[in-house]
Amino acid sequence: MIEDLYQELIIDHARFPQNRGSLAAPSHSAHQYNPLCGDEVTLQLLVENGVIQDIAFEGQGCAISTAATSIMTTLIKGKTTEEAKALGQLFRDKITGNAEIEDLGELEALVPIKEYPMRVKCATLPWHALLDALRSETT
Amino acid sequence: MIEDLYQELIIDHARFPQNRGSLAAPSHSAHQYNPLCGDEVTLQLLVENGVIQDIAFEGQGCAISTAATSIMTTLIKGKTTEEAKALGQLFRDKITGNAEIEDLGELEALVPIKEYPMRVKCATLPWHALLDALRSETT
Amino acid sequence: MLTANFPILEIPSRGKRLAYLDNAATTQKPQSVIDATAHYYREQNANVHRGAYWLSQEATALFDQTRVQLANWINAESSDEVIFTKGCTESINLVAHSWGMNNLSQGDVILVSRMEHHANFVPWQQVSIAKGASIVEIPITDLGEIDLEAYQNLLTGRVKMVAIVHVSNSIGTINPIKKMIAMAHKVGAKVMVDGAQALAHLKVDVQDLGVDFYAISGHKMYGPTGVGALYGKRELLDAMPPYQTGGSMIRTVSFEETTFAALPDKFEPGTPNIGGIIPWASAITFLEGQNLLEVAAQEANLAQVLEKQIEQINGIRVVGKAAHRAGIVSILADWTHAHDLGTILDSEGVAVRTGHHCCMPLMKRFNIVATTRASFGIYNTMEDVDQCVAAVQKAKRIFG
Amino acid sequence: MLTANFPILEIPSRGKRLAYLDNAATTQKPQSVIDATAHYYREQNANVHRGAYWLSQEATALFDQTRVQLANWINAESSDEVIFTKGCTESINLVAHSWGMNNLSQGDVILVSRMEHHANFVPWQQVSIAKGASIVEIPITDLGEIDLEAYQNLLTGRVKMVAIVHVSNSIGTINPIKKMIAMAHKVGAKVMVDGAQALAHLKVDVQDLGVDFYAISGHKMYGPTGVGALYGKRELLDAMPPYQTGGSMIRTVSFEETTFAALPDKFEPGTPNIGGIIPWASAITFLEGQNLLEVAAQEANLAQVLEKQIEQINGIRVVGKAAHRAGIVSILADWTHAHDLGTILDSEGVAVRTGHHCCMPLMKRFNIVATTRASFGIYNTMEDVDQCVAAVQKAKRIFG
Ligand SMILES: Cc1ncc(COP(=O)(O)O)c(C=O)c1O
Ligand SMILES: Cc1ncc(COP(=O)(O)O)c(C=O)c1O
Repeated sequence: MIEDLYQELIIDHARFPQNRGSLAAPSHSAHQYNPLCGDEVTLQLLVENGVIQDIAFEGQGCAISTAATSIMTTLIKGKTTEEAKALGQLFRDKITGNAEIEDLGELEALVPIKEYPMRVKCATLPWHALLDALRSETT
Repeated sequence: MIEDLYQELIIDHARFPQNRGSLAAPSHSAHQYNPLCGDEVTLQLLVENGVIQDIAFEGQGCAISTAATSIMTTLIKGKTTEEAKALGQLFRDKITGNAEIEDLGELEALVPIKEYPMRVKCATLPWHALLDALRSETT
Repeated sequence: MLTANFPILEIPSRGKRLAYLDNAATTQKPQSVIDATAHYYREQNANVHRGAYWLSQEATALFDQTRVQLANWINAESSDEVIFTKGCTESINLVAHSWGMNNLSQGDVILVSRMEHHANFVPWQQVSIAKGASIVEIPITDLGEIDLEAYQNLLTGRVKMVAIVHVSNSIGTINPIKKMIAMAHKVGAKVMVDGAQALAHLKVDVQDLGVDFYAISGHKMYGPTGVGALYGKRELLDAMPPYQTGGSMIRTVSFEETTFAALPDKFEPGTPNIGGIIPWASAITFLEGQNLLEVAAQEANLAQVLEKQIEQINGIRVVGKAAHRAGIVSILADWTHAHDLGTILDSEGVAVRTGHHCCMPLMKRFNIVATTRASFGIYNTMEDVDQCVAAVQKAKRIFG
Repeated sequence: MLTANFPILEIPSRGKRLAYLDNAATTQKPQSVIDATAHYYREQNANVHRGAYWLSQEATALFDQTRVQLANWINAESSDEVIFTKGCTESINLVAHSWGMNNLSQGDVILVSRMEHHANFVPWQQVSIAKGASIVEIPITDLGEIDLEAYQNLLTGRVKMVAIVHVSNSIGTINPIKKMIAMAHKVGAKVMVDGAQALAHLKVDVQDLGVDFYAISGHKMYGPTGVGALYGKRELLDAMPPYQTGGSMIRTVSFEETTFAALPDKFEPGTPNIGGIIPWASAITFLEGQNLLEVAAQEANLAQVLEKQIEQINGIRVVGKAAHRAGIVSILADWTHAHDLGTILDSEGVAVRTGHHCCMPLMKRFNIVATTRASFGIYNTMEDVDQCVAAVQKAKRIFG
């Protein structure tokens, strides 16, 4: 059912995204672009002692990518970078078909996207941006 | 029956071609090459007052093209260029499927080639050379 | 019924009736084309041109026949002017490379319309960079029509090539190419028309148009994938050097020198897509059996009904309002992104395309990133329209 | 029985049993490939990559799967290193153009073997002319083997590219390409291997070979026409500019600048031959189910028996006597021309090819114009050999 995917939680996050904006002094950042659909996200992180202290994003995209980014930012703020990466891995695995994976909280709302493989990239875009950002060092 | 095509007349002409050689003072000449099978013919004519007084050819090719050239030379020597062209037209029409055409003498031996369209060019090569030659003027 | 001829239309999509509205991307194939394909591989398969045997002789005859049939269909003067390619994109690349690299120089101008598909844009941009020519935009109006006045002003003696799409795949505009060709010829420019979207809907007469080069895609005119054609005027093609090289396009080859075959072989190296070219003839036969004027009118009518009905939904508008338009509707919703709309339509069995439709410069012109596009084909009916409208309404309910 | 898998073999040719011995030109297709083709057009047809709907999603998945399967079959490190083309000829043109035009300059040398097919010869000759490089022959011996000593001597630091055929389509020689590649790499040259004739008979491992570029033809490995592939090492492909341009191979397009997509899309503009690529997977599956070592041995054995038997006929000889040879026999009769022999064989149901086999430089090497070539495939049997021998004997009787 398409309503499982476009449920209130997703629509809400898409309409009122959390952590939208930019950081004054990010330690890490990255830009991701999906040329196939035009989704774009710029992610900024403030990492201190291995912990993601603050996070913000800007960009344009579909409801799925916007909601996915918003949800991600709320979930990883306060986590260590290792925890965040591990969560992203679990999410990517689950969304590409590994049903054995534990309940992932708000991320579960995005799991029905697996019926629409051409949209999976929309949901994983912010997680790719996260990996990119953690590999980067900004001034 | 393949024996209708490769009959004695053809094999003989192929083995002992008539008018092979070159002319001392040709008035017209042409070279034809069929890159698909490597058949080559160089045709020389001596035309006086519109009559083909002498003719000779050199070249290499398959039995069909050699025989076709040999037969052509024997048939058009002494004919006017117009008669020769007309005969070529009849032959080309007959060999590409027009069964209504009158008996063409020795050329009839080549008509079974029409079952093998990819070989038709071998039989018409000298006639193309003739048309080319008649369009040319050599010194 | 026409749809019975297209077996794929009977197969449910996500459990719903399929409303196939992505005809601008590729059309479905009539049973005759499918049968001809299987028949070729089952009973006629052989390499063409140089075979010494019966099967090859038969395949060669059929292969040559498609060329003649296509040449007649577009009214080319000779079938030698029809070059087989792997698709419309390759046809244009062939011209941009073989003609462009040899006829353009520093200071020359290539005019390219703002509504070109990337296929008739990027190759010209590449050759302009290589040769120091400049690529200049033919602007379009807010309605999505060529700005003919601006075009007239751009036509100077420095213009060597005009690249223009016959029917826009994004917004459906049918361009006045006959007029535009005549205008270009007045200043001595050649014209490359991208006909990818035209052949399934319009009767094209290349001699009447006076067009220099015309690119065709087989799979967009009910034919197989992997086949296309380039029409070019003989004197132009004759003067052009080969594009790709290899077997079958040569006369003689040696380490010292290679000489090339005559048209059309000169531009067709290697084994062609025989199993695509031969069934393509069945697609042309299928089109020959249609009244194309009626078909085009019917497709345009369905598109108009769709447009009218969805524009009544709050926050929906259609991009591209040209007076002369094919059955293509590019939809924007201010309450959702093209992709979300596309996915909800998909869940309702409605097959549409979302994105920039390989027309980024056009998107930019309208300050948008993507649209949701419905494009009609010969088998579409009012049922497809209704299904699409209902699905858009559902999306509106979901997004509130 | 394997032949039951190939329905075309049951159809009489000129009233006789068909002995299909033109496999080097194109192979016949197993029923599974024919079925997959019809199935695609009947139930799966959609454009790939950018569709927002179920049919396109399914077609895209199948399309991508062929790439992965082919990459695994040739043991590429990544499927990104496999570029789909319309055939082997295009694969080589792609390299000659995109790599050659950007890596060759005045004074550089391209080594090309004397036994190359025009497809791996003319493109290099063209690029050598354009860039002022020289094209130098790797000679072959009277047996039709690469002269390895001469090759070694030619390998100087000026050599930038070596173009070599894996298996000769004219005379069957299987070249020691692994060794030749290693030798070339010692002087820093890249190697382009023409694998058109290899895939149906040999297990190819591109990593083990260490080859830089390897060109593949689908229709010569029991797959559809109009499909081919180029394998290239990732670092080489990454560094190369696009070849053809258009849709699907771009990242962003504007009048100011165009940026390109990553591998493999960068080299695949336009709608691919989806209806060919998807069934190609069935051909690979068919080959995966075979013991290729046994198949190759059987084909070579049939060729040897044919060779032995016809060489007993007066005035017949076989050109190409390499120690390591595939199932290809190139026949010369001093009492008739290749074409006449081919026609008589045809009249007996024996399908062979006559001519220069797109290898004019090789023909010249042996001072001949044409041969009559029998080439074996997986379904051939001793019955085909017997039929061919009897037909040659008949020709001998006719020509006396
Ligand atoms: C050795 C060789 N190279 C290249 C080719 C060209 O392959 P294709 O015609 O599929 O492009 C062929 C086939 O004719 C061949 O035998
Ligand atoms: C207007 C237009 N031009 C060119 C093309 C490219 O055609 P193909 O993908 O068949 O090469 C298309 C299709 O995508 C198109 O719609």
